[in-house]
Amino acid sequence: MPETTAGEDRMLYYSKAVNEALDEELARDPDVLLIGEDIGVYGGAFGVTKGLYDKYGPERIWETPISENSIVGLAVGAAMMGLRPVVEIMFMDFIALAMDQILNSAGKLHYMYNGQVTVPMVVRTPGGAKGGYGPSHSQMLTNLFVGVPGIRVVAPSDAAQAKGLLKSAIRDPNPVLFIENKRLYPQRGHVPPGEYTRDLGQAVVAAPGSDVTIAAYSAMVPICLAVKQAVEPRGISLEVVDLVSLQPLDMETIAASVRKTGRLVIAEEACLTGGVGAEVAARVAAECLDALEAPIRRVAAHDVPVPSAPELERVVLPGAEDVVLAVRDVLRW
Amino acid sequence: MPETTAGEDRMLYYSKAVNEALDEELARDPDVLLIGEDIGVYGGAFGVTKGLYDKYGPERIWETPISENSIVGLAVGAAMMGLRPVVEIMFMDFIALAMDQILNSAGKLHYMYNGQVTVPMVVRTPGGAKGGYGPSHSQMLTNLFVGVPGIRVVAPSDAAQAKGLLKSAIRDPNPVLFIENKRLYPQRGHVPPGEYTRDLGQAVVAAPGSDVTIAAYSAMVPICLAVKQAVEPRGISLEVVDLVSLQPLDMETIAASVRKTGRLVIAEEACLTGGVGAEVAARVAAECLDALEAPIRRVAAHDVPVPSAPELERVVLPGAEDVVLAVRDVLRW
Amino acid sequence: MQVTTERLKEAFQRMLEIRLFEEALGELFAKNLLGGTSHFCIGQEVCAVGTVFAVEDTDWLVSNHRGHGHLLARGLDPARVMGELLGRRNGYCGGRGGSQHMCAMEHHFLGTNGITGGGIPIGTGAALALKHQRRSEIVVVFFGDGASNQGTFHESLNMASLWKLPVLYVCENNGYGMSNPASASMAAQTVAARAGAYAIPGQTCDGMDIEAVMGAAAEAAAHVRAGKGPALLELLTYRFCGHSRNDPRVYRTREEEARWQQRDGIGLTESKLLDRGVSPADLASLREAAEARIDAAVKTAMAAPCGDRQHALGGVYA
Amino acid sequence: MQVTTERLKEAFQRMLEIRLFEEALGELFAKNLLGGTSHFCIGQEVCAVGTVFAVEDTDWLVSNHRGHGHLLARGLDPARVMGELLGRRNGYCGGRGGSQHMCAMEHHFLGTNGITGGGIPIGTGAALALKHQRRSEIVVVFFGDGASNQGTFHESLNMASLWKLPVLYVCENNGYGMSNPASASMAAQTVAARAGAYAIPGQTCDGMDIEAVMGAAAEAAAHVRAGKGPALLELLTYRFCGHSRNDPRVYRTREEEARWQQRDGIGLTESKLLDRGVSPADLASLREAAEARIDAAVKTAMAAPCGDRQHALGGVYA
Ligand SMILES: Cc1ncc(C[n+]2csc(CCOP(=O)(O)OP(=O)(O)O)c2C)c(N)n1
Ligand SMILES: Cc1ncc(C[n+]2csc(CCOP(=O)(O)OP(=O)(O)O)c2C)c(N)n1
Ligand SMILES: [Mg+2]
Ligand SMILES: [Mg+2]
Repeated sequence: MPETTAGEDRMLYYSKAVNEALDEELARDPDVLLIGEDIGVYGGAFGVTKGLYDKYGPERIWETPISENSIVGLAVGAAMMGLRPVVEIMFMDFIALAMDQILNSAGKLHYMYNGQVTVPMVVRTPGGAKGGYGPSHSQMLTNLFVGVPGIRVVAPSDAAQAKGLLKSAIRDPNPVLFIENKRLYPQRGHVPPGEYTRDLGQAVVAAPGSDVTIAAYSAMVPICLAVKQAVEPRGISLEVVDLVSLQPLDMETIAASVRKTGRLVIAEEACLTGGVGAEVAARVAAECLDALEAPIRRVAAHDVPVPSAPELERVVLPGAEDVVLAVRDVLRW
Repeated sequence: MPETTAGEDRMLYYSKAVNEALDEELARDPDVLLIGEDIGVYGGAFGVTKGLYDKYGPERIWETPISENSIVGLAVGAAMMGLRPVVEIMFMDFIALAMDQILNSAGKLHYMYNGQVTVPMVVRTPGGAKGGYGPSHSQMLTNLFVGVPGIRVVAPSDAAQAKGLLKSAIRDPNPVLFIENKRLYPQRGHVPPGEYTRDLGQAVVAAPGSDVTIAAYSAMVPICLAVKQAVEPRGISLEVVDLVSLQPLDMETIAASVRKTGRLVIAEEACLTGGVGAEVAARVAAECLDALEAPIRRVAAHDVPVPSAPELERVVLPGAEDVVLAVRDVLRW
Repeated sequence: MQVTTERLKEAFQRMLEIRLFEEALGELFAKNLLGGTSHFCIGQEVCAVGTVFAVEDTDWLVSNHRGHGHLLARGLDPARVMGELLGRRNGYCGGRGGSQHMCAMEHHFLGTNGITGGGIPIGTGAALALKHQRRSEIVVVFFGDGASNQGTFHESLNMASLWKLPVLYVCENNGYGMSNPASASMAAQTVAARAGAYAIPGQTCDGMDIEAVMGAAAEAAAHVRAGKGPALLELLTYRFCGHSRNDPRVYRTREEEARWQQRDGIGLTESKLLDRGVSPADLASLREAAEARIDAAVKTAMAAPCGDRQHALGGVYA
Repeated sequence: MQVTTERLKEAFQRMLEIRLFEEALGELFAKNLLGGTSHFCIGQEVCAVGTVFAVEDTDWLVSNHRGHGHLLARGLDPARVMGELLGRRNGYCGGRGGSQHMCAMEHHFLGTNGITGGGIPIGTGAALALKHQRRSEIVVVFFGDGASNQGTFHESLNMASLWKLPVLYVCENNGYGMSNPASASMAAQTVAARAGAYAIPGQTCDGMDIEAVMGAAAEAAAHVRAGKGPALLELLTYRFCGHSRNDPRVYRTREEEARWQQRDGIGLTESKLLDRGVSPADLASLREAAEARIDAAVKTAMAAPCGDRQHALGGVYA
């Protein structure tokens, strides 16, 4: 993985940006541990932890057997004792195995133990499809977590965010689900030099515009940015809002954009039904009904398992054309 | 549990209605099995399977060790072989342990194995709070399942529905999540005599009205019906739509009601964020924006773990007053 | 392990307190002064007290749904434990947690847990933290025979053994997981027999004999504290009460119950004390002290206020 | 078990087919004609063929992520297996499932499974169904050393033993779960050592010796078929390839690989056949037949069309 470094202006792979955040936090704080499968010499299924085992050794990098629920449970226990464990779940699909510890332990302990403990842990996991991994290795399971109180959920869409947000997530006193993306790993982006963090709860206007707001997260953001470029010549100005934080939702930023444009499209890679998009739509419809000049359109995966054949996968997942159609829809109104 | 039986007009406890459905289906079809913890002589934590072990014995009632994920996995395997297992998960909170087998097996196999298998299984589980069970025994976790393709989700609100729907669920070729409710178990309702089933995918207008549509499910339905009665004297006419089916949503019935009343309140016991209410609101806002005379209001639990003290629990969960406030809100518009 | 008579008297009083506490709780339930449910450990007091007394006060405890004994054995204030059960502001978790979700960090008590098997990985993770921090404490994780069938038992014991974590797994085998007899839930005859699969020591011990439990627990704790990795201690016991509120106990016979009740650990301890020459009057005053303590606790708890709206809704995030 | 020379020749050809199939697949990957990833069983062919050949064709198979060998050993059409991998309509699941989610009910093949440990309870449930239906077939569940650390292993083996279900658990211990050495993932030295925790027979067998595997599998299957409950068979083997596409195998040495390659099960079978007097010419013709079969399969699969939009979106519900 060669990296171009031009003075301060660094272009890093998204996966490398995550790696840097881990590296810096491991160096900074001896309480930070990594826990997960094949994160040692192998460097993780997607190479995200590469080099860290050599650098920090088994006292900091706990490579585990295949035992997802207990791995997350371990992190909960370690976090209660003051450590800052960062768990890697190799594919987001496998997080279902750890749902109990996330829902019934991580998200609840601080509240139900009345503030006696905090649970400063991070669960990192790549969601999304990447052309042929099939039904158990391709899901963007954000739908499962929008209804889990007590955890934060962030989903960075580029390298700079990935690094800054992960550092913030590790320092946050709450359990954070940190959703990476297999399709973003090999994408490069500008990463500021040195130390920086990013606000965990804040949406970002990725590109300003005036006609339609597109709210998106993770790998849908670059797709929406491309759509913005593509429709600009036709005189259509899209404002792309990167949600960044799925829990809590930054309704202020979203609502401000919708009040400006009067039209909203929400784009996500998760299944349509019960998704982040539903929550955003419900809130916008409740808070900005007066500002809406057209019904909200949601762009998402079909409510279908992600098939293995790339040709079929493309049909099931949302793409640029779907975003374009939705934009056309809300403008035609 | 004494039951009043006046000729054909039977008043049954909700729990007994579920029991009758199980009994009748066990008697009708030798392929029906029950699988779960303490469902034998004990009759289940809420007495729902009482008497069935004595009647059908260990060949039909498989009482298991405490192993939720594998129990659901067993049911998947048995269903693939043509049986019709009905799993009991003692409290809905524990279903998180079985999330993997529900999400990655039950919901996917029919599709991903290209129709070679069907997975005719039911997972029955009581959701909801009942005054003091605490954070790990009180959740209405519908939020976790609205985004799981391949499964059906139903949540009966009274005894008659419970019986008819469970019989349909058992006969359905798909995996069905059948959500019971601890607070409904001891409530009695008219149950038609003899054999009957209910449509798994259909919402029901529980009480017609003209001013505001209230869409609710499970234990919120009787609460909303009581609110209807309470506000009637003030000249407010509520139409209570019992969603019944959460996956798929019967949008036709919901939309027809909203088009009639122009106002929608959605009431559920699950956490507000990412709930069924969000999906209903998003769809109504997309499909009936023109018909809406006020923003949609969602009534739901606060995004907080359910505390143990009943006094605190009451604050966190939605009640009749919250429904009334929401109705006032949409009418004041 | 030689248990001094002084220590045995303390244990006796503590066990009495636990029993009286739960009997008082039973009365509150009967008067409908409590909601929800609760799991009594009546009959199992020896396990809690014997184990907790055998380890250091700074060692960390992780408990399950049946935790009142563990909480009181560790020396928590009964008034605050009762307050928690009653949902009062003075409870250890301000009434948010209740019986199955009670934590007391000041007592190194990492919490009871309503998810069967849920505490096992959490305790294992706490042990990982102790090892990482090179601390000398150990973690004691309590769970039941039923819980030993959960996947987390397998996963956690395996990891703890691989990494030689300082954790002592204590299984209170009371013969039933709710209504399910251990013989119908475990293919192996004992929980300790499963230790071999993780290459750790596993021992079965009479859970009604306080000296035996203290001895076995002290030995197992010493192994763990010496850095030799986890150990599994199975205590054979019995709950004299139902699994939870309103359990008619159809799954077992009154004869079986009577047989076990003859070996009531509190009674056995009393005999031991008499054998050691403690006078009946001494024992009576221990009993009175226990009664007074629990009576006062119930009164204090009943008088405590409940939390308000803000307490119900705040504090989900740190 | 006496394996006839005829049968051994069949097994030899089948193992060759599996290896050639995966080598062909490797070429397709190299040419970027396939998406996603795939787990090769090169080196482990003896496990698949030895086990599957030792049971009845009507017995049910449950496989894991490394299932090509199991699929082909059972006699599935290589063109349709390849079609599935290539995402074609002729694939056993019409391209929906791919390598890790392939099912062939007509062959009593209940599916490969992308969730490590996910197939174990499913196979156990299938065995429950067979028992309920009083059928004579058994279920064989394949999984790896890594999977044996999942909670489902513990939960499922326990239930299968309690209920004496007709299921044979076959663990292909190839020494690694992805990059993680078995010694770092299992506290016990062997997977078979865990059988005792479930009171079932557990046996470790040389997974490179086809006769040994067929013998051990036949014996274990006979135990299971006789209604004596489940059995656990551990086959010691090695994957000569990486875990999946693009695995640089930094977690093991080239020397270790070379040592194992000297005991390549296909080579050992060839020697056995020569020892039994089968001529080199005979062996060459078996090899040619295998090559022809796989070549044809690749061609057929490559020529098959992909599914359309309706195929992608339909059929979620029955
Ligand atoms: C995950 C989960 N499954 C089921 C239950 C319901 N439940 C509570 S206690 C219990 C029995 C536990 O048995 P055991 O571990 O032997 O402890 P004991 O109750 O005998 O002390 C069950 C089934 C639960 N609380 N959590
Ligand atoms: C639940 C889950 N966790 C992790 C993975 C990623 N993964 C796929 S195969 C594998 C290793 C499995 O090891 P083993 O069971 O020994 O089988 P082998 O690959 O050696 O054949 C891992 C970790 C997965 N697919 N599912
Ligand atoms: Mg027990
Ligand atoms: Mg392996």
